[in-house]
Amino acid sequence: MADALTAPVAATPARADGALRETAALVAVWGTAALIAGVFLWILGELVWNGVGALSWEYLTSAPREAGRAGGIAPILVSTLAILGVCLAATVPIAFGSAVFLAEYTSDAGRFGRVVRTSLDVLAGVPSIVFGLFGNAFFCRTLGLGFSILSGGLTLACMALPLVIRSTEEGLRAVPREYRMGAAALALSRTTTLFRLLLPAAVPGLTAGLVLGIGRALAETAALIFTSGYVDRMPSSLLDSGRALSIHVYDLSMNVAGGDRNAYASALVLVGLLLLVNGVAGALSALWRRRLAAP
Amino acid sequence: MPHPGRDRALLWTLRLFAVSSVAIVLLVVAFVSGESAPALAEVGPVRFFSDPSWHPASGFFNMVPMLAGTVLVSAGALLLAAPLGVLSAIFLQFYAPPALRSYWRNLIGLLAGIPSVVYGFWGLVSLVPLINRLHPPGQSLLAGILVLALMVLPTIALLSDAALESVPAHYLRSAAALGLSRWGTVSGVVLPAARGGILTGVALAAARAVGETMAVLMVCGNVVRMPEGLFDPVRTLTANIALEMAYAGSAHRSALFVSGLALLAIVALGAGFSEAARRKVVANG
Amino acid sequence: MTKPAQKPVLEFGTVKPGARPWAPLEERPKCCEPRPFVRTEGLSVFYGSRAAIREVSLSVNRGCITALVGPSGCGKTSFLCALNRMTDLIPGAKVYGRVELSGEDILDAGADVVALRRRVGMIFQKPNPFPLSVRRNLELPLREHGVRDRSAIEEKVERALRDVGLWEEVKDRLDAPAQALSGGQQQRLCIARALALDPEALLFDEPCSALDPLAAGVVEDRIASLRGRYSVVIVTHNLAQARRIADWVALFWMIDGAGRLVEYGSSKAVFEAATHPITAAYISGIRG
Amino acid sequence: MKRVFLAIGMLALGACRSKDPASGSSGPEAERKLVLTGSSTIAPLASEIAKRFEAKHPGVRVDIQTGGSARGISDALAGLADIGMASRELNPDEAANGLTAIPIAKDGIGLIVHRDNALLGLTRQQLVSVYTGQVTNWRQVGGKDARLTVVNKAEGRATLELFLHFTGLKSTDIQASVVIGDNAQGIKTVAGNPDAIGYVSIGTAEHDASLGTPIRLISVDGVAASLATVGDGTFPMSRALNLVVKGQPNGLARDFIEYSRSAEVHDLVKAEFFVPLGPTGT
Repeated sequence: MADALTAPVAATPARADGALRETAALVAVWGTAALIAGVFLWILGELVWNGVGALSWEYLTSAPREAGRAGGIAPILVSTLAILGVCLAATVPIAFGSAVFLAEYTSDAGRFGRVVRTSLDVLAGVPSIVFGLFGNAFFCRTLGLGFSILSGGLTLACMALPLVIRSTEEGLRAVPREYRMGAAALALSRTTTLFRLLLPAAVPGLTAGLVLGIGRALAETAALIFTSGYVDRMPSSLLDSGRALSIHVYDLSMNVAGGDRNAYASALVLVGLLLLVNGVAGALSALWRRRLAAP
Repeated sequence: MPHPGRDRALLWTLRLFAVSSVAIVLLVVAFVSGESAPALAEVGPVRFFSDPSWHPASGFFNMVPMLAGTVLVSAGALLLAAPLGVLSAIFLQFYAPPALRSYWRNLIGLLAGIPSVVYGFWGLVSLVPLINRLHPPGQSLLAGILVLALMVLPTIALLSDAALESVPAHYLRSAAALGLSRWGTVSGVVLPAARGGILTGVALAAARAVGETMAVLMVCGNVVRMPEGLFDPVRTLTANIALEMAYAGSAHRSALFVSGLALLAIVALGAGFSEAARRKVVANG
Repeated sequence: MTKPAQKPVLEFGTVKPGARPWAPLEERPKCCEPRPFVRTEGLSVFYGSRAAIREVSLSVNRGCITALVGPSGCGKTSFLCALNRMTDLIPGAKVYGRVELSGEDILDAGADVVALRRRVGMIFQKPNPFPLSVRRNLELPLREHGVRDRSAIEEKVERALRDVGLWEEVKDRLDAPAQALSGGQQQRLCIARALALDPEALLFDEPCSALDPLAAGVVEDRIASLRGRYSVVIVTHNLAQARRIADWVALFWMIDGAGRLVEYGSSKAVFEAATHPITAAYISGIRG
Repeated sequence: MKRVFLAIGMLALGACRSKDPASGSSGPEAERKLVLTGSSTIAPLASEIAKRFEAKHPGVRVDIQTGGSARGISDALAGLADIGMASRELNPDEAANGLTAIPIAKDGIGLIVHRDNALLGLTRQQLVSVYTGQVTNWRQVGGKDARLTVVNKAEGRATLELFLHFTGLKSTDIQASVVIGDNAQGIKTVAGNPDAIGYVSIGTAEHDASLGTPIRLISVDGVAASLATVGDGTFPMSRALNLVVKGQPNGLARDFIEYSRSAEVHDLVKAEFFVPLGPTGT
């Protein structure tokens, strides 16, 4: 959409202060970008510098030994993916449903919509450790799931929901009104309108939300230690306890003497995993958009 | 024609989903309230504000410095991150060369997914010693603000980007037709049109800032005292829970849940404010 | 008729009723004998507490083109939207009165809106093809309304596209995104999309005003060609257009803060022998 | 759309099933499971012991969960865990509830300063004045001229309790500049601040210092802080790492506790930088 603007705009000679403002804005925007990129590279550089030495194929495919100081992270990687899978499987339908409901069936002023929206904002601000304790009490004990990948994934889903819902809702609200009018004039059902027209158009917002949600879920420590647990054995079902990568990183860096090097390596794997998941999410959403647009 | 039936089924499904997200909130609130009830009953709500200090093991429960710490760290981080995040989105949409864009978006996505432990780690090992040279002890309100700002920046940047992305192209064309400069278009047309989405991003970031635990715990110093300057250590409510929960006996544990309840109250208050602000802003547009 | 809100109307009335600013209109073909298709009775549309139109009673005749004319904001579009209940989609809109379609009141809560909108299609001011391919734009509503058979779909798609003169232009790029078409093509696609559902009536809301004159001309010709097969109601600002294609003309005017129907009659009658001074002044080009 | 997510779900499920070699090896006999929860200090050691125990007892699974000493004790009491882990002694209330604490290793708490700090040691009295804020400059305790940064542990931590017990202070008396949670955070804090003093687990500090982390253990009341002095009982700040059970342990729990106390796991205890129990089991 910005193509009209990315071409350099000629400064208006008549307005020197305007040109000055333009230059100041240019400097500010590029400066910010440079600052963000700089700090990011600093952090990433530190991760790579300290962690890349420990990385190897064997590190990814063997089990940890000596509390993680030696050995690899294979079971932890599997647990992490399983937790993420549970989290996504629970988040995506609920988030879609709620977002569609908020954007299409409630007005800004409506009471029910307001209640849901405010609840979500509150949910977004619940500290992760409280989620952990809640998840422990509710999923592990009340529902009897125990320390398990299932409990962990569901707890993470509770955390990721507000992010995904709100940004999906924004995406849906940004879909031009003309589509809805056109669809109504053709007597399309709301179901068709929603699945064929609105959701594809809302994909950017949805992807942004998912990327944030996945990021938050993958990075989560406090909520997982009380729900999916600390066991670093290869899980054999979703009802097994499994240690997530972020917990492994935390444990190695804060609790295990001499674990720093592998902590960096595991953090690097985590970042790589995130990159992968984001890439897959982006590709899937692009594919989805294309498939729906094609005959 | 089966539509009405299908539509009704859809509506009920959607309503069910929406209700389930409300149910989760209610469950969380009920859980936290239930756990904090013993302390509230035994100690009474007033003493959480009037006790001489926070030493739960010795029976003192003053939370005020931690409330202040939470608010100061979060507010500082937002003040810093909001303009940077929006500028990053503007950069992405209007200034970055096309070849750079997807990289930039990935970079921000990555930034969002770096575990808070890593941010905390980096803050503790790299940032705190730098601040320590300026003014000891280094672990301080300032360190918390800087690390937290970095952590919430991607939320603001990504959601602002989505908001800018959805500004209708014809606005841009009309702005160009009026001879508006690039920045003139951005500040005069695009930002006002996208402010709803940007505000949502800031609100979510605020919630994340208030709720962040691990990184803040590692760089803030965690001393329960009213900070007198940027270089004083502070303890946030989240850090308080994380530091003490695992080691707390029953009364102490319940008191920690009261800090959880206080956090929820702060977030609810903030959510109310931001919703009102958003509605006002959107209505004025 | 109520007293005109705009006082100076008569002061500008330098043109006598019955004057002929344009060439005389020909008599319309036989199909335009007044056979009511949609009838409104005391139709009012409110947005909140503001009335967009008040107490409009009008019969749209079957097989004819009826033009709704009048200045901006006088309720033409609101009236149009009430005819297929698009008003349902406008937050805060309330509709009072009766709208009869073949004797049934479509404003009734029990009325089948889906069936109604299938019978009465609508085309908007801004072309609004969906972000799908050309083919999918036509296919989606067809499938939705129970046409599953591939060959039937293909046949209907082609017929609809031929009807709007688009077939030759797009037959080689049916799978290209609809939004890559030009504005005029997009609008014709939207018309084809509505036609594919075999409606009885089509509502046009200023269908040409967002197009360049050439494209507008093409679209206008297509609308004119619908005469006889469909009942057409078209909102237009363009008096010349109304004069060119309409069999019946209704003039809306803002009176006392609400849109009212000022004059309604055959095109010939309205353009050549307006009974109301507002109409006379408006037609003669002095006002509006 | 739904199919895509279903597929993802199935993939996740499938991944954890298919890649799991352990599920086949759990044997024909009914799986027996032991759950340990509690102290994060003990958890890494317990995990290692558990792995060796599992290898010796096919069909047995030992799950270790952390969450802190308090949680270990309360879970053991409530029956949510078979065995609790606590890095402190039971208080009288807990003992009165019928809990038994059985030590499996010893740990010492040592004072650390930055490597560039020339200070050799502090007496108990000096330590008290440093931690109560009576002394704010290193010069006052024989160091260079610099402002002290006092690093303290968070309320409720077993390490803090041991420190308070040794110094005779109350938690309310301490004037800290920084409050930390886990050991490694304390080490990183001191490593990044040349004027800081803190106290952490000795083994961890020794190991980190040997890896080049710029910290140094200093002596307390003239006794050098090392695993050796903890082992022979001369170091004044040491504690036992305990497994906690309700009543007397039996069955699998007893086997596990006995195994954890046996010489067979001394190498694991040492590898985690704790001090193994002596031959008498103390």
